[in-house]
Amino acid sequence: MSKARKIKLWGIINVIGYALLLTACILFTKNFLATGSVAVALWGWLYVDSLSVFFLLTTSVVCFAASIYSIGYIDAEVEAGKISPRKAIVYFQLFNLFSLTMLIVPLLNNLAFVWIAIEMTTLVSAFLVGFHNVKESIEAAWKYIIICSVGITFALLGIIFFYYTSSQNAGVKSLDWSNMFSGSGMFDPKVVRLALIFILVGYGTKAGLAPMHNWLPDAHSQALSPISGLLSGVLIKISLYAILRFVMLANLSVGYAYSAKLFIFFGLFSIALAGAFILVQKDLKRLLAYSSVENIGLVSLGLGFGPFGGVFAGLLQAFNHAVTKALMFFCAGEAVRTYHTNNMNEMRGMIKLMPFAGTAMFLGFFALVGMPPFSIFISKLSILIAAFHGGYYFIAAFMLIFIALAFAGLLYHMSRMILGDAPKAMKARKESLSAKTAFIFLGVFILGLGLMIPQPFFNLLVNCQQLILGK
Amino acid sequence: MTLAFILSGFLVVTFVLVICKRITALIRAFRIESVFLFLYTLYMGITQRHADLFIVCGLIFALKAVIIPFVLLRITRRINVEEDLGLLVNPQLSMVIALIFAYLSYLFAHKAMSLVNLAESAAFIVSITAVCIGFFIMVSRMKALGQIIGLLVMENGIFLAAGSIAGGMPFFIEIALFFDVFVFVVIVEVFVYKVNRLFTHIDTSKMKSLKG
Amino acid sequence: MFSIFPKQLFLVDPLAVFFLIVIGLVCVPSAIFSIGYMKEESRRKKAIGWSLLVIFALSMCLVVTAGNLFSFLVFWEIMSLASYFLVVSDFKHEKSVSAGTIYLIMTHAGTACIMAAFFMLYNYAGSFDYNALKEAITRLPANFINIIFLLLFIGFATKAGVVPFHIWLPYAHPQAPSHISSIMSGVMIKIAIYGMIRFFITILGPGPAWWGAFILTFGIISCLVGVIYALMEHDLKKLLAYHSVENIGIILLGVGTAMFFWPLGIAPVAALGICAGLYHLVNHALFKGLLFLCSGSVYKATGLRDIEKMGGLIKVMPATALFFLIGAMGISALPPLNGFVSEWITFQAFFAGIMQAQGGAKFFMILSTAALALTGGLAAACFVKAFGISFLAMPRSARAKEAKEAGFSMKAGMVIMSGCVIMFGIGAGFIIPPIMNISRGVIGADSVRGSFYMVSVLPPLIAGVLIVSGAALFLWFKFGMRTKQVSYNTWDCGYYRTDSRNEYTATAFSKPFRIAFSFFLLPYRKTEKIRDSFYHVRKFTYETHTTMIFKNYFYEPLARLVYSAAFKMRKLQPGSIHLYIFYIFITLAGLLAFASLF
Amino acid sequence: MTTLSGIIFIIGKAFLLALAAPFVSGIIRKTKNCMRMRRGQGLFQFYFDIRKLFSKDEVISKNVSWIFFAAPAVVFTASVLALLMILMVQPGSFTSDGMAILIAVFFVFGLARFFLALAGLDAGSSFGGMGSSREMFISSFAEPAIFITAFVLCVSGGNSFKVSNLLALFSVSMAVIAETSRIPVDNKETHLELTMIHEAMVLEYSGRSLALIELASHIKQIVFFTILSWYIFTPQVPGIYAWAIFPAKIAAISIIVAFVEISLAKMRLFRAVDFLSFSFFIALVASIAASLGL
Repeated sequence: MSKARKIKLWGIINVIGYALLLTACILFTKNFLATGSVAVALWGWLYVDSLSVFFLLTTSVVCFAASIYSIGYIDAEVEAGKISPRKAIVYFQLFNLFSLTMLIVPLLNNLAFVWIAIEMTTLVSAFLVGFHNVKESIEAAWKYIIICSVGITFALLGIIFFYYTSSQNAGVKSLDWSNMFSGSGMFDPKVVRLALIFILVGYGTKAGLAPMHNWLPDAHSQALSPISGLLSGVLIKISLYAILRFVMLANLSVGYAYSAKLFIFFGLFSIALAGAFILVQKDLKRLLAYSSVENIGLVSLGLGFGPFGGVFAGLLQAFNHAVTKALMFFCAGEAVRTYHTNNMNEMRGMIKLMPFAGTAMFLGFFALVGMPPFSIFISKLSILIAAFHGGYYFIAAFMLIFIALAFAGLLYHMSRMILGDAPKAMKARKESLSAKTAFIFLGVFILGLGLMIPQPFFNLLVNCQQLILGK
Repeated sequence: MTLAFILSGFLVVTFVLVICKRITALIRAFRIESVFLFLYTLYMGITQRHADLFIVCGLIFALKAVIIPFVLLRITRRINVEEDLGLLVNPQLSMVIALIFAYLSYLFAHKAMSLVNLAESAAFIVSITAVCIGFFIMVSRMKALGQIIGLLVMENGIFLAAGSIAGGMPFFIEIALFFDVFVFVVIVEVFVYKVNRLFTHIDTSKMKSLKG
Repeated sequence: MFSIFPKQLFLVDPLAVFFLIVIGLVCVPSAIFSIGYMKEESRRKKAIGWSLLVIFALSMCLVVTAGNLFSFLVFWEIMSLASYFLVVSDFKHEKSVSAGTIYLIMTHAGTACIMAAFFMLYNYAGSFDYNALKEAITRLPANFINIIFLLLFIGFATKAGVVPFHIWLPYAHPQAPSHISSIMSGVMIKIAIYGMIRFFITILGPGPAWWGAFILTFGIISCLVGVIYALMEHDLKKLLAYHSVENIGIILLGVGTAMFFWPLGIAPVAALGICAGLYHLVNHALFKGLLFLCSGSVYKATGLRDIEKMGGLIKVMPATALFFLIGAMGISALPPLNGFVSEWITFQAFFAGIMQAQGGAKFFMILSTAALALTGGLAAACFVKAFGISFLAMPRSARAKEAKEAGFSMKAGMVIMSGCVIMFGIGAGFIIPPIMNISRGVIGADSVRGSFYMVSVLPPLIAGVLIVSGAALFLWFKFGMRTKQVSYNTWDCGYYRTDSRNEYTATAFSKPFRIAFSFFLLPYRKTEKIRDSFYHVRKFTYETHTTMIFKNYFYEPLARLVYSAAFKMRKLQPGSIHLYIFYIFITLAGLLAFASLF
Repeated sequence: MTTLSGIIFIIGKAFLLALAAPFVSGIIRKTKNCMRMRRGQGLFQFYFDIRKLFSKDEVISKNVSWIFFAAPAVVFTASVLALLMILMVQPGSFTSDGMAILIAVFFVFGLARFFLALAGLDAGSSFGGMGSSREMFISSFAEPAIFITAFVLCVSGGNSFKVSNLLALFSVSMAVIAETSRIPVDNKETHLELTMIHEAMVLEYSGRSLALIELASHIKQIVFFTILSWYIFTPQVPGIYAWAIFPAKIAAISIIVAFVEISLAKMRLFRAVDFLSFSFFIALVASIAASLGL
């Protein structure tokens, strides 16, 4: 079997695998919602409630899309001689490992194991970030590993504090979430407050909340495009999942209001910073990365406005952003391949050179900034409504200003890149079938959720909201 | 008494880390610190009569005092780096900062956590100081190895903290965390080699091509 | 109690129907026009253009019939988006792209304000439905209503192109294809006026009287600034775009009068104000649509938008010239066409206001009157320039000389609109009663009576006299006189050869105005002499420009400020990993130190 | 029945006034000449001029379009229309209808001006363009004052003992001087290329078209003088005597205008703006006075 065909086969097997996974996930969700119970399996090692299901679903959707996109992407990279065939197979192995670590996080019951799984996602994806083995990518990978590890070490300290109060005050000498949760009413509020700060800063680093976000643009811009999609779409959300678990633990002792304030602080900081950086960005993938910072900020704000319907909105935003940003990164991958540069100043007339990807990117951009009829419009609006409903008028005002700033920056860059006259020397090129399929697959989610939220999904989010708020 | 001896030893070695100017010295100091951590765990195991703790302390010794320093020293040998750690903050000032950290840790333990048990709080203060100093090493040392060791020192501090206030983590989790640390070191080793190959140095303060 | 799912999906009251009619009146002829206008485009482009057009028109219809804030917002955004795509439909040109960008950024900023206001309302009403809102108004604290008013005003004013939020309008409207400019200028910006009437009057109203004064002030500023800029403009479509700013100002004068007098308890005047505003709104939609179509026809025939290069088009494109003249007469408020009627009613509203108001209000009305009078005069001057320079005299370029008349469908579109312009003038007697009905519905009182009698009688009278006397004079001249007509060169003071280069230019035409308004326009000139020797100048170039005050002294500094601030912020991320780790620690330490605050 | 007789009455009056219009110009010219110690032409000279023009052949530029031919007719008709319309207004008791008509009169003059300005541009000569530009310029600045003073008139009812009315009269006189192309804004008597405004615009016209335009400008003048006359002692003179005293008022206005013309020098174009702005501010003061009830 020739190398090229072998690579393709790998890719296709991957896709089939993820398709099965996705189907399983959806069926599981359906089943789960029907019974409505919390599942504890494997002698308490696994713990699945609505929140886990939600993140599982997000992960599997984006992973599936990335696996589709990978076929054509890797194929073209191998053809262009950027990746050796041997390395292409390594790519698929790492891809699977990465997905596995991310998929396992929401399923684990033990919080320390969750921590380890998240650390593993960093370590595995570091290879994918530094995949090209050039100076920039290795630099990015190094920063990625070190910064995220520092962050996550602080999170470990936070876990220990939780464990301390759990064992000391509640008498639960276990890090199993289900056990800890049952005793969480007796936690010492003083310790929980401190611990939650450690958790938020620690996992927040991984989630890309400003000002701990600095690894994010580097890693996203240097990773292979399908991986950038995964990083931005899922990885940072997975850390958010971990944060939410602790927030739920803290609910009974310090109340949700405390976590909400922290969320608002980080959220506002993130969107403010991201807005500014978006405005002066030159690198396409960094631009998208900062947009991820902005969006994680929005999710965080949504969670901050939690008691007023914000959790629902925030989680919806998380899902929508995962899907949309994956699309944008895939499109960016196509663009980078066409223009052989990440520099936006050299990209013009994308819609002429690559009609499908260009159009997808344009629409994706409008979806990303929250234009109807796309899905982020709904979630962004819900976050805003929650903000106003909660009486956070000033925060909402700042939010609107920063969103507008980010919008202006993105629009400026995107319209110049996508429209305009293409450089004379370049010829239009066809996108691969796999890329198109991935775009369409993601597009269905973007548009579909914008038009209507299916009842099961809605119920799932409502369940999550109740879980997180502790009702 | 024994505990006081172990803790003060741990603290002193941690301060020594701050004034190390050479990479190998730093690694060796880290090794000694790990030995103190081992002693602490051993002490806890003896006093608490917990069989699990003995396994844990064996692992600490094997991993932190033997394997990891060995791996790190192997790196220094292989990539032939200069010994100089590259200090962004000179040892004197570093010492002052380390003392400030110690004081802040004391404040943190007493004011924020309101620990009352003397033994418990002493260990906790030392552990938080170690975390801070580990962080400080990461921030103020240019070489990549300095950052790795900084992180490991932070982790040591956290292990100490876990032991001090929570009486050690559940057994399986400790094992898993060791595994994690091990994997981390191995992977980082790979990256240090890559950095060295591409940049011909491991000075992370010069890795600034990705900005803004 | 709180639900984002509205119960009241649609609200089709007379006001909404009125706007639906306006949309139809402009969109249908524009669509017919576009058949001819887009004839040479590729099939693909045609398909995209048409579908966007349909989406655009449909979204506008849905905005005005929306019965709750949520669907209003959704369709409002879709309307902006569709129009953005239409603006950048000529996407190869950097100009279109940047025009689109400015447009969408401004719109987005405006929409953000609208959103804020909507959600504040929602917060109190607990529902998005208009009915529920109206009930909830009484529960709102006064300063809240005022903030909501200001936010909504900024939002709608941005879309409507009210000065100083008009900055996008002269860029975006000219860049769109002409039939789209016609819809954008004719209808889209009116949707914002719909928003104002709907929210300020039917839902929030009657607010305090200062709202009305506020709107009137902006109306005065808009109509004057719009027309002054228009006078300076030589790009035909840009000129028309600035006139949209002006006419929005005039519409606001009507609406503002209503908002001013309603809370004062003088409802009949208020009703008259609404009536004037709405009438001018539909009129502006008609003649501005028509003018944009004509400019499209000219652009199609000559490829020109600069009127300095046109000239003499009346001979090669007689039909387009006639339609343009009708539009120009309409917009210059010349009797008996429609612009005259609505400006006339506006003046009458002012008059009624002066007679009934007390003290300061009276003076305010007088100022509005003066502003409107000045605007009218300047607008007429501007259209003398626009029509005279581009259509009359000799062609100033080869392209203008070789122009061909527009095709059938384009003419059809223009005919329909010119017909409407004439009908809405002469047939004012038939148009006024339904509009009065609407204003009665909005304000809840009958408008001042009496003057409408003249409104319905005078325009047909004037038209009749003009036609009869015109015909009589024509017949007399043709058959009743024995004198001859001799054709000869234009009087040239004895100069041996006059050609198009001797003609009066648009720049020259507007020079008196430029000097008179120099305090606002801040004109400057650039001259460049290329000399062979001290005595002989081989080439002399002369440029004159005006300073765009709002752009140069507000928007650009603002943009620069934001940009430079953002650029400075980049230094926060210099690539140093040590610094990044430090950030984490600082955040942690800071949060721990201030944990008690949270 | 009353409507019909009213219409006939108005048309009759309009006919008389139109007939008298050149005579008013004659009075002004004669007065000026007297004051210049010249004999000058007779009072009826303008009638002869117009008759002469009607019987002359026309020279028409090759460049012109139908606008050029339509303009004289439109201008003439509009002037006549304006004349008819102001006769529909009852001076002294302004109803909203009367006010509406008064406003409409200004719009009708706007129509005339618009076409004349277009005709000025039509031939493609620089003079015509210059004239059009200046005419539009001057008139647009005269307009605000005219509108405001019209409102003052409504409030004061033309009572000459009211401050507001006097101020308004002063202001509107200035505006009327501009509108009727009189010194110091324009000068009808000269054809010096660089200073003329109205005359530059009609430079290409000759023969019967010129005759119509001349006639129209006479009519326009009498319309404005009529409006001016409403500011003078309107309530003091009861309705029955009003028409008797009307010719005297017009004659007085004519003579005063002649005095003004003879005693002032023509202004530069941009000084004319100052002149009109001054008139506008006086009008504003008048309006404030009116709103205070003075």
